Amino acid sequence: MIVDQLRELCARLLSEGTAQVVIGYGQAAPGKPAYPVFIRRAEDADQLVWNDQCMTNLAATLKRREVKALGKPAVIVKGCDERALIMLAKESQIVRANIYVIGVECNGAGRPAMAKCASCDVHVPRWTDTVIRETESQAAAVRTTPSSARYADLEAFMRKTPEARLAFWRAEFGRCVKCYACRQVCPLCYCERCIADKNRPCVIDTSATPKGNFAWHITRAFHLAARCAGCDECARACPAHIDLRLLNLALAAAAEDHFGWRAGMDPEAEPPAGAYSLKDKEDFIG
Amino acid sequence: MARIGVFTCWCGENVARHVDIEKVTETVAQMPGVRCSINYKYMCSDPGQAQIRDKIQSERLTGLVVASCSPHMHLKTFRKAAQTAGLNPYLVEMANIREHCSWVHHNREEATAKALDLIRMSVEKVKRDHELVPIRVPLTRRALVIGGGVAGIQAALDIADAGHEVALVEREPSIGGKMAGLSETFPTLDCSQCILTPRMVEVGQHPNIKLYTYSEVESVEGYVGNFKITIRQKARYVDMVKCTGCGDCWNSCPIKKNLSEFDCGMGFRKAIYIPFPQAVPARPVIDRLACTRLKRGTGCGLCEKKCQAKAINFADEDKLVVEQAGAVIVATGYKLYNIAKEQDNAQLSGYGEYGYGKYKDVIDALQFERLVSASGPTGGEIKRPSDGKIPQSVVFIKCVGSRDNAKGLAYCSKICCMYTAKHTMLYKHKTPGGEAHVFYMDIRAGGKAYDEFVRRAIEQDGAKYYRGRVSKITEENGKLIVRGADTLAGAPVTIEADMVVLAVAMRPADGVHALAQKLNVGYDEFGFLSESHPKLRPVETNAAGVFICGACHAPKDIPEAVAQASAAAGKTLVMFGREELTREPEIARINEQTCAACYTCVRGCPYTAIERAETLTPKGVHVKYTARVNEGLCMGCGTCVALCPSKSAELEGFTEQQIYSMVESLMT
Amino acid sequence: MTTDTAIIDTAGEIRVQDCYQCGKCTAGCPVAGHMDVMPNQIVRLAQMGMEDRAMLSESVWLCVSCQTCTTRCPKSVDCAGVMDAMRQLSAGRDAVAPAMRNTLIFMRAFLDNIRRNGRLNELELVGQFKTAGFFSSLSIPFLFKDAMLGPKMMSRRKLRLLGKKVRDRAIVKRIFERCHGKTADTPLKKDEQ
Amino acid sequence: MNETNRFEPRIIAYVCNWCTYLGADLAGTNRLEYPANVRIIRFPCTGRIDFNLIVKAFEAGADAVLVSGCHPGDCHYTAGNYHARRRWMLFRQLLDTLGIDLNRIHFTWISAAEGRKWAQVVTGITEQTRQMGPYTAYREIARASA
Amino acid sequence: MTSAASIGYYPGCALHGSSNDYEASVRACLGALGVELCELNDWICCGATAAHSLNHNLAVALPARNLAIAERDGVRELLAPCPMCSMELIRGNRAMARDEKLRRKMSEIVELNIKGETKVLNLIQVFQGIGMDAIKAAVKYPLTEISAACYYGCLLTRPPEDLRFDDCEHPSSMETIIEALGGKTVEWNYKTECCGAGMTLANTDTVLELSHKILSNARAHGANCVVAACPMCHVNLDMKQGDVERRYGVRHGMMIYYLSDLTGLALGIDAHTLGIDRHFVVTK
Repeated sequence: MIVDQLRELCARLLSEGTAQVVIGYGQAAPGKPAYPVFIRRAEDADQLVWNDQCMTNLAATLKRREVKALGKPAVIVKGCDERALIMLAKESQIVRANIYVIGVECNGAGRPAMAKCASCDVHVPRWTDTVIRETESQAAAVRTTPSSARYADLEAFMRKTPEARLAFWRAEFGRCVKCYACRQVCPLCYCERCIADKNRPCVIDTSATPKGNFAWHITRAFHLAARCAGCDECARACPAHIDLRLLNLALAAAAEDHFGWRAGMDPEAEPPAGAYSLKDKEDFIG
Repeated sequence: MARIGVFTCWCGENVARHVDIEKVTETVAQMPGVRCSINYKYMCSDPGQAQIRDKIQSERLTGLVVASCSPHMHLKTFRKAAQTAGLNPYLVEMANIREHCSWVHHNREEATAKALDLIRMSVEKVKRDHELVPIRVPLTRRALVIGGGVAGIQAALDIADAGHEVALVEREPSIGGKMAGLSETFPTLDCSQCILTPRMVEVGQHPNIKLYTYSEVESVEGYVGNFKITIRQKARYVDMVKCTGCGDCWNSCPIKKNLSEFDCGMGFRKAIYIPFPQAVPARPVIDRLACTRLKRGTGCGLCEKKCQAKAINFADEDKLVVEQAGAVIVATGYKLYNIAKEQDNAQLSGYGEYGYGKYKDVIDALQFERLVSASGPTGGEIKRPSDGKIPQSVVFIKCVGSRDNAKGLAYCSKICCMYTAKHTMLYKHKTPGGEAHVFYMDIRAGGKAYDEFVRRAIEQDGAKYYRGRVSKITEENGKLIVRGADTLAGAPVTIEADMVVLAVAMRPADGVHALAQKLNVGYDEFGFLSESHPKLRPVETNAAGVFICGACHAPKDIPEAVAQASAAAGKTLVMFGREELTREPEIARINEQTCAACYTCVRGCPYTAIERAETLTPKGVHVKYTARVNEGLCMGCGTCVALCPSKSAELEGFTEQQIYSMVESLMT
Repeated sequence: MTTDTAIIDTAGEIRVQDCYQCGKCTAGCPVAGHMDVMPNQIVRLAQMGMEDRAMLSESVWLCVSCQTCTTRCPKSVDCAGVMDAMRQLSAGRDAVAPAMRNTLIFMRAFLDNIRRNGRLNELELVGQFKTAGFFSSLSIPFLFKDAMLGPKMMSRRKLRLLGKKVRDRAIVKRIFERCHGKTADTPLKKDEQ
Repeated sequence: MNETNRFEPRIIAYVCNWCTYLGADLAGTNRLEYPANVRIIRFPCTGRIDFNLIVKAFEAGADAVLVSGCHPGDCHYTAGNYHARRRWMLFRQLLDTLGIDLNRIHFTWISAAEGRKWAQVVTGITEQTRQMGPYTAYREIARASA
Repeated sequence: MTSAASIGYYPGCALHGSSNDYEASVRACLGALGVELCELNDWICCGATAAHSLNHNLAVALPARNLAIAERDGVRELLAPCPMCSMELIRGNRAMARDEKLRRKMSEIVELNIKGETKVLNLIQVFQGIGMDAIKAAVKYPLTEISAACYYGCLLTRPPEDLRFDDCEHPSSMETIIEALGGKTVEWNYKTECCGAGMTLANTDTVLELSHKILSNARAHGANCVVAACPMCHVNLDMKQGDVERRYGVRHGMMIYYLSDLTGLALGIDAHTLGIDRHFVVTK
């Protein structure tokens, strides 16, 4: 069982001093969504759980000041979470050597499985210190899914007319209460002061009105352009069930289309955000 | 509380014809924060400026808007006026109601409405301007010249003669560059070495010049006025101080069959050698790949035994030296398109049809220079490489690689027409009865006495010129069968030649890209370094304090390279003539408190002006990581502002607050 | 722009204006020595819109389509393609250098042979060519020039009297029809494509 | 607004100081007349122009936005326009997904020598926007803030 | 490609006609090397020089029909031993790849959909696919007597941007094969010069002159035979050799082999099966 291996590893890491805190999943009751737990003593290792409720992207916890204060972390990641971890390293937010990464094979989280799982192609994390797999003889760590599968929902959405799309978003954003849960759970929203909280000038209207909500969601999505690692935590966290995944997909598709880039897939690749190429497309520029 | 003065200019009839000046003046007076609104016929005239100065003082203005022409026309004028009256010049904005309004919109109502909008935006902007002072940058009055060819030599001597110190870095064991290997020079046919070697000696002996030969630039830090350059001095295995250059070592070295770089592979040198007799410094170097001792760790060592000065040091290692300089001059020169099969660039495909490096008697132009040179491997006798016979018929082919899009190089190498004419002359002079055939596409001989020179080759020396390219060269019975065309006669031409000389394209020297990246200098698609402006700033680059000259910039001949070198030296001296450098203060700054240290700005800055830094407490305790703008490097483009997700980057003169208030001022 | 230049365009977008007349095509052409107008001059004529002169040259029919010119062209001008285009013009208007008539006749016979059979029937082609060529040149020696080869080839089982034909010959005819309307060698105009 | 009660679009142009601003200056010097609907905001470089400014322009009631700078290779700051190009390439995709009318956002390269192009571009955008009518969709979004 | 592979086969008119000796040897020697040839179903002529000289549309449509058949039948690699056919097929493919409209138009004209997925190979590429080691291992009678001038002709290595199997100006792949078969090769100058190709009948004089140059140069460089991989080269150098000799008053007596002939001989296949007895110039 994976959970036994996890607990054993957790206890060992803490007792050997490899890590000062193990960030993993805990659960109040079977079937309830798992939440992050921060285990600092080997004897607490049995608080860890591993099941299909472990949806949270724990990479997002690393940005928090209070977590940083706990000392060197060991963090449990799924394939999708690992992509965020790689992006954090690319953006100088973490130093890979200072984190112990426990990869766990995942073949779908959530019940029913989250939308992202259908086209998942990193079932076994690769950028890890240890990997725990279901069985040894599983299929390859990376299964390539055609990009059409990844963006199928987007493509279907884009078949609507622009007017219908705008109407859709007006309805979606109309529900937004500006709780910023999307920002809070995003592993890559690590700014010390979010632009949404900036005044003088006030770039984004802070009120939860269409004006402020459009400005916020445009900004959130675009700040993650070619960076979003596709964990979909924003969409899951949204109390208003705004389809934020669709916006993330749009920019992911653009990044893959233009630069052949998928955020967090290759720790060696140079990110296209903040860079340029002389060959960039400019058919839209007159 | 803002006290803004708005000064609307009629520009004679230019503005007043289409813009209702009175209405503008009255409306503007009601705008919030506007203390006074006046108009005048010519704001830029002395009485106009006097009014501005008076109002600044009498109304204690905190900002100034001049609604007149383009800021490109008069912003400096009005800033100066403000400064004279005691107002910080960066508290001046212009509303362009002439070029952008009265000159292009002739409906009076519309033009007046637009003028008001433009002024309203400027008022909002100026309210949020900050007082700025020009940035002062200390200046090191020392220059670094990279490349010791004729361009580098000229630049170094010019600066040194003006009394400033120069560090000259040369990759090869001796300075002199390509020119040192040339035979005679067009259009005068004076001996290349005769004119160059005295200059080389001058460099070697100049008290202001510090020579680093067999050295390369390892890294560059800093910015204009304050560069810190690390130089790698490659292990020479010869103590430059002890060595007297007597020659006992190379005379005794038994490893003889090493192709001489100086002779372009046409001759040989020893494992310990000086590249050529007039080398500066006249100190040998050991080829670590050829020397028995250095290859095996034991054995030979004959040179060490023979050296009475005890200058041989087999334990020598590369050394890193740091030099400070206020300006850098790049003069790294060129190399030739490779006629051997393997190309260093995937876009270049080589000349299979000319036999690649297959036929020994197909040589390139620099090899021919060595063959004709009195100091060359044949002592100046033109003997062909394969069997040493004197070729009775030589074919010269121009535009090999140059102007050949299919082979990857679209440009003209500029000097080949001239040196090919020279080659035919030298060959004809040395080989009575010999035939010189030239295949050319165009003869480009613009220059003082240049065309006359080419005509002389044709008319007096009897070189045969065919207007056409060569399609294929094959070898048969010791002859090279050259199949070309004479497009003027409208016929294919086949010539049986004893030797073929290819005027191959000039390309930037190896390693220049890495160097350009270290210096933050741009280069074009062919790898030639980019000047700042093709007409008006031909030796400057977009990296402040870095100048270029010679063939690293584009193919050019000796006089042009020398002229450009003197220009680069002149630009350097202009800089050195100042007490300190001042730079425009409208640059970026980072709010270190809110910076999340994602370093997107660091990656994106076109000037590498943003650095990774740490915020420390006064006692030096780490608080956080942050990005930080180097004031010496920032040019104020603002790319970092747009890239920064938390808007921790800000650009003076174009702050977020200013721009947003301008946009919002348009909301009605 | 005339229809004539349009044909050059359809023939693979040949950028004749890129040619800077270096003559490398002429230099490498294996048959330039026999040509009345050099390959580079053919391109020049095309460049200047003087196709009429180019297509009347013997050269366009002497070209053996070996691609040497195209392969080595420093400006990547498809010189061999220009030759093709000129031949198409020349054939389309039936304006052919008299000495080259046979080549056109041969090619027409060749295509006609394929149109009917789907594949080449060599014996039939020789027959067609010789008959057509005879009527056009009325030359007895021409008729028998290669006649001696026939029996030799037969004896080596190299000529088959009944070549294997294509089963679906109707599609071949349809392809021909769609490609050129009525006559066997009129190229499509651009707008018909 | 003129008396015929024709809809006069409001167009905000974000331009760089070194190419397009000078191009617009040249249009003036050459007295090339064009519609007065455009309001220029000058930036040092297109690299400075953030996507939030486009949103802001619509919030401010713009019916169309023009962003214009130096042609590739001509940037006064070497590469600012390349950064801008990549930014707009992605941003358009986002706006398209949101159903924001891409005919309201225009990108051009206009050099200091292209006064005529500036006049033509502004004329073209003004006419096109006139035909499309006011950008009510975004005005509604912006107005609903009250 | 493994040695027990099966590839598509487009013989072309020549190999089904006067160059049936070439077909015989291609089939025999590839069979012996374990490559099964699946002849393209109901293939039609590629159009050759006549099509691209007279009708650009046909010059694309005829190859397109064959490529479409290949795609329909799932043929991924198609051997066209005749370089003319091979070039026409490649050029057809390229024209359609460059121009999406043309591709769709052609799909209509030939009544089959074309995506452009078939890779056209010449004989040398197939040998390279088999691998020199496998060929060496299969040799029974090394070609010790052979001193060959390898003749690529004009089309085999062109267009170079599509055919990257060898150096276009100084090819050596055929030499590598002959040497793998135990033979010797000579360095000579006319490897890629044209012999007049399809102009044999239409323009005999040119063909004779070019062929004469080629044969003379091969002989001058000490070759005792010429190896070709093109039916037209073979016709011009072999069938027309008698005419060349008469015209120029010389005696060449040069054996002209197909590459597959020599391969077959080395593999132990008899000359009759290989069709060598159908050549005009016979072994002395």
